[in-house]
Amino acid sequence: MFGRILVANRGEIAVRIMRTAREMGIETVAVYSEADAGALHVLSADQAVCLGEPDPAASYLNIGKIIEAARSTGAEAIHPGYGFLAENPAFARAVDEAGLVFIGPPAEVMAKLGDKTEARRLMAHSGVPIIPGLTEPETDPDRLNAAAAELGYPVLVKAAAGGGGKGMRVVAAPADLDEAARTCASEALRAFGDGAVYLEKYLDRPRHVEIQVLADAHGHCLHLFERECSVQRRHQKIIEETPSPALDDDLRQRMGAAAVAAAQAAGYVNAGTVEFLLDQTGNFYFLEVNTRLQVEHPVTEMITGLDLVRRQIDIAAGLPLPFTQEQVSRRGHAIECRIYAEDPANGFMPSPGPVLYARQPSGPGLRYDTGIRTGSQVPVHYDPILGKLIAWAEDRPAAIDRLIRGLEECAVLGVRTPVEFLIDVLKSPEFRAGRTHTHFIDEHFPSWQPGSEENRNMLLGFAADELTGVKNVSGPAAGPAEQGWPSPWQTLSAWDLAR
Amino acid sequence: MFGRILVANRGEIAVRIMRTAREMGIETVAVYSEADAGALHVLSADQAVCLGEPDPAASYLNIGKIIEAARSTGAEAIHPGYGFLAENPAFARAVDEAGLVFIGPPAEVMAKLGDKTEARRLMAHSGVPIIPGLTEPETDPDRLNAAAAELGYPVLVKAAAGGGGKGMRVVAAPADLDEAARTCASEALRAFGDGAVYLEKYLDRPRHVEIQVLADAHGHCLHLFERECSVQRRHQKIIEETPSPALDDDLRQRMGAAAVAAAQAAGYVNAGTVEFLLDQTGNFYFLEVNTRLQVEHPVTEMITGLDLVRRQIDIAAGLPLPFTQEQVSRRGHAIECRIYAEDPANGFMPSPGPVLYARQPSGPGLRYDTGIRTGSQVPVHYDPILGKLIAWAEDRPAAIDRLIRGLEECAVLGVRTPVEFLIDVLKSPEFRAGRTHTHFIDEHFPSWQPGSEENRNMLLGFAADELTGVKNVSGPAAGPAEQGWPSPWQTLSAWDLAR
Amino acid sequence: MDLRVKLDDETHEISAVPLDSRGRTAVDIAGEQASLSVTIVSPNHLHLEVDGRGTDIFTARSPEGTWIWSRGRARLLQDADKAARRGGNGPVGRIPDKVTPPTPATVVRLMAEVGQQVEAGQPLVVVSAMKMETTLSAPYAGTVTAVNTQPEARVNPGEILVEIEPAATGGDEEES
Amino acid sequence: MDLRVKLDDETHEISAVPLDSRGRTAVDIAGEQASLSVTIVSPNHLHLEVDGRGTDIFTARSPEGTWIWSRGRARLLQDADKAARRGGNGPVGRIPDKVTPPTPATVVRLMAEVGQQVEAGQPLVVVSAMKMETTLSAPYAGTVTAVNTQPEARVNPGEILVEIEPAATGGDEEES
Repeated sequence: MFGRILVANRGEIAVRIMRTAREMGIETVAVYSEADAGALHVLSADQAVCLGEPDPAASYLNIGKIIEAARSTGAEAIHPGYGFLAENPAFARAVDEAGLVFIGPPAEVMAKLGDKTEARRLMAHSGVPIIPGLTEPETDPDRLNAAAAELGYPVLVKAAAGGGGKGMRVVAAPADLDEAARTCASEALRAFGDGAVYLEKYLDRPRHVEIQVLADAHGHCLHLFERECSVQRRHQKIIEETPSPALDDDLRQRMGAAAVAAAQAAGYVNAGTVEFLLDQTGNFYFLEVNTRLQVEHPVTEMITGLDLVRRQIDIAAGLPLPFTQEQVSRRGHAIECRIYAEDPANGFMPSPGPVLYARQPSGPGLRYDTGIRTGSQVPVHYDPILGKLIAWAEDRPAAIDRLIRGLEECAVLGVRTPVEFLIDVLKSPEFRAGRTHTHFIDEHFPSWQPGSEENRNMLLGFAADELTGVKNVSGPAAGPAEQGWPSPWQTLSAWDLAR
Repeated sequence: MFGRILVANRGEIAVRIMRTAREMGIETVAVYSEADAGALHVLSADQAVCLGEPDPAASYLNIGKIIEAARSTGAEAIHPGYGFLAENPAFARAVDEAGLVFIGPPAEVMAKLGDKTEARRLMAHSGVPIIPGLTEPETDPDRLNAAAAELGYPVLVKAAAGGGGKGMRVVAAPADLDEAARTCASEALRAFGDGAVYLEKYLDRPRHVEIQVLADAHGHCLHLFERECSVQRRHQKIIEETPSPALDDDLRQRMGAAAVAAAQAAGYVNAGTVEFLLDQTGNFYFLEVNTRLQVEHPVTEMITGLDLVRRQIDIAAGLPLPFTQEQVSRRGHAIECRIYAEDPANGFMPSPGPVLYARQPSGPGLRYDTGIRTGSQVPVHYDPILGKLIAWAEDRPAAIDRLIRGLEECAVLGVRTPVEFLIDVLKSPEFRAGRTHTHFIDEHFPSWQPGSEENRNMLLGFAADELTGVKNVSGPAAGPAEQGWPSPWQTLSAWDLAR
Repeated sequence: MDLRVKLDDETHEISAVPLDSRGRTAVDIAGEQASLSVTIVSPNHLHLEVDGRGTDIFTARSPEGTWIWSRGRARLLQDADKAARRGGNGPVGRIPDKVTPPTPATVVRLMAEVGQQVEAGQPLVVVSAMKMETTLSAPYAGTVTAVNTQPEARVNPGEILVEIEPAATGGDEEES
Repeated sequence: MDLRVKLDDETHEISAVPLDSRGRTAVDIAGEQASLSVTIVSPNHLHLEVDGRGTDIFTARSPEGTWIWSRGRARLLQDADKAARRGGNGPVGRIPDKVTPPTPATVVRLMAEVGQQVEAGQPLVVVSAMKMETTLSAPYAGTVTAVNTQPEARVNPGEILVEIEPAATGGDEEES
């Protein structure tokens, strides 16, 4: 087993990976940009290496600097997390060539699956159902127009190298196709270094259902059931759950088998996710393979009792999977929601800035994976995820109630967050009934605005905050404290003791 | 279902019960003594009623005041937690007579099982194996001496009304019997209002293994497997786990069946625990029934996926159990350790006082049930439990490693705690090997003293704390801040923003 | 104490008597009375008892106002009189009716040049922030009078990237 | 900065140069050097980089000294010079060699009377705190000269409940 690993990521996922590594007796190395000095993932590591300027190209996307950091600290393996270089075959190859272990699939498998058109061809040949559409990238506007006309509008423009909802545009009419293709290509070039795009038939209100797979280096491949990730905004998942309310045991078994077939066709090794769209009649279509740990992996951990990061590290170290498909069981229901720095009342626009106060929800059946703390900065340069709250319970209604309880304990002040939007979604009859699909938010919450339930308490809270003034003692408030005391931070404890 | 319940307890267990109640849509009423104004359980409730002076007799043990609090707030049911009135049949009867629902077994069942000698007789008649000893309470010193001589030393003096390790004394030689019986009777009278004691044969290094049972009011009774609670100090459990390293499936099935038989013999309803001693040859003996939620119930919740407080409330509301014995499954391994305000280097002496700083461990597979926060007072009047840290994982070694990681993230400053003692126990080869028994601590850690592993970091931390002086900005430290700034608490946020 | 407090787009009149020695007060919000008891749990955490019901409040002060949290919902509240003095004109985070980025961003593409006639809603600039592209469109029809940026430039909210003279009135675009 | 710091029962000599603008310093503990970089994470939370290795430290000051936490282990550290001036004589929480309760407690039973001869280790008083009884025994053999309490009395650490004149020396028990 490795003695030391480098985590080439930031935020909640870096912290989460380091926790498992520590439990396995493996030392951790953090990397960080100048925008992340003092960030939680830096505090969580045994060693930390500053990569340079905030710009991702100079830091978290800089392959050379990251490999040099691993070398200089004596790390033996690199975990890429999700995003950044996680699905970049050139990075996996460079790690390999540096004599280090990449904790993820082999570079060539990643390259094959990362090219969405090649992946579609591979799946089609392996008997995995695919969505009708182009099987080759296309940049010529005329040929794109012709292909779209043949498929019939609406169509989906997708970046060949895309993922995580990035680099995707729905086009409803021919007039919008050119600009959509250009924007999509430009985003893809900037985000993934590859501007190739292709077209797909657009399905009407499908569900997004994905299957987690695990494959070791000894030919052993199994699945860990599904995750339903239909609730999305701007094509990005915000609520994920397992089991899916739409699957029965037969469909679950068939989708699981298709995912294992897809992984085996690609020669997959390590943890991966096979994404499908599930239409309203129970047909499922291959979407893509995410060749990395997913943001939403915790719901699978909660219902199977497995630690996916531990499994990833074990597989990367060459160990065989210690269980068979038959020994994997699921129990209960788990739901995750993502908490970004964003304004749900304003098109989910990012809301970077300082976190003035953060409080973690806690309690039985709740898990909060976060990368921030009071005093953190949410930099403008990166994906603004703050954390993920996961609830698991005996059944779906109890898991929903628990997640609402957790969100009602969750406080992040200073930046806007979707916490109250999420509470409203979870409380809605449509969500409770499990009738989710990828246009759920557009259909049921098209122009959500915050409610006024707590306005009276907020006004009273504002008055109480003004009335109490300087806050330096615990206990019943007693009017504003006098001004000009020296250094209450330092002597608070002593005052407390003296009361 | 109830619209509002009163929780007749304090600390971590009151907070934990309120969390489940909130998820069930049930409002909560806290009660508290003057020593607990501002305590976490008071902040967690929808309403709070002050019972009066800190003395338990005037507050948490005062039946009349608690029932009056339930009446005045419109609570329909009372959850007693553990300790205080949880096993007091007079309380259960008074709740019943006030037209309220007691969330626990019927008073007469509690009375029958609470009298340890009567419980032993009942079990003996129902074919549940019992430890040799007196079946009647005895106060006459001569007759106690004669009975002890007949059983053979060492013997155990036990309070008939005792529980939770309170009111128990091991006596190795005849000369010590009188004083032990007197102390035990005096403690029992003060703690439980009943000074009756009896004698039992003392087993050599047995394991403490208990079975969780659930029984509804419709004749349905099942068990939720075992908890091993052998690691004890001063006869009180400090580390509990499930499954027990000592049980195989056959023994587990037999002990489970014996526990269900014991519960059914007593006409038990609600959640309860049948405690056994397991000797080194695999024989088990009935110890007692705890007619309440146990401190260590979370380990059972973690491996079965059930919420025991939800089950208790459902049963009290008259609902049938929604699953059968066959539908209950266990998976993985869970370990809990208790964190008290106590000094493990000094006979586990209580260490009351102010909590100057508290930080919760967190992360995948960890649960921290706590009743304290920065600024809490640990009063001298009550059991000094601060919280419980629970880890669950794929298997026992992974759960141990995870629990150590959690303890290494757990900070409570201002009072002494056993955190580092627990780390040392969990790291010991004997614990790792699962060779635990009720004298484990006495045998392997007879005069534990804190190690010096972190001394250098602590000295550097002290120096850093002195060098940084007043702490009012986040980010790299830069020499002591100037003195005399007005109200940094209030303006911290603004300064932070301005940087 | 009398306060005029801005919450979302409404202003609320609040008056309160000073706290007594046990942290109690009476508060009047637009004529509605509440009896309030306040416990300072930590510098950012107040516990209120409002007419006998307990609730937690988290607070954090910033130059724009005070963030107040209640049961999962958070708002930036402002002292309306102070906000007026500062010239503040509404909550943070709304898209202004000028061609300016909503967050610090990088210019990806320019689709406007000086002298060009533009329609309301016509895309003018594409900016990128946090890996997401946003198109800034013309807030009204008119003639482009200045383009103050270029591709790859780092731009901030408030910077007018494209200035437009409205078609009908011919007024100063700075006041539109 | 030079410090003499008491940790458990040992005194350590520490000298450190002031922090530079990036929070770095050099520290010498009993002749051993460390390069240290300090980040203030919150008022009670420091992050140290010690010779390139990161570690979290939590701190809390109290009248008796400063609590310092490192990786699950916590100690009350004291400035040895200040402690000497205050007359402090050792860490908190140890049983004194006097007949005094270890924590605030209630007297349950008295087993000593004035004039009585007692052996070292002989039980004299049973007190109860937090539902747990503790027996206070004679720290040395001697004669009971005073009993300063009674059953049901609330007593505190430092109060001498039973005074004993040592058997052999006849000295003052206050100095034993």
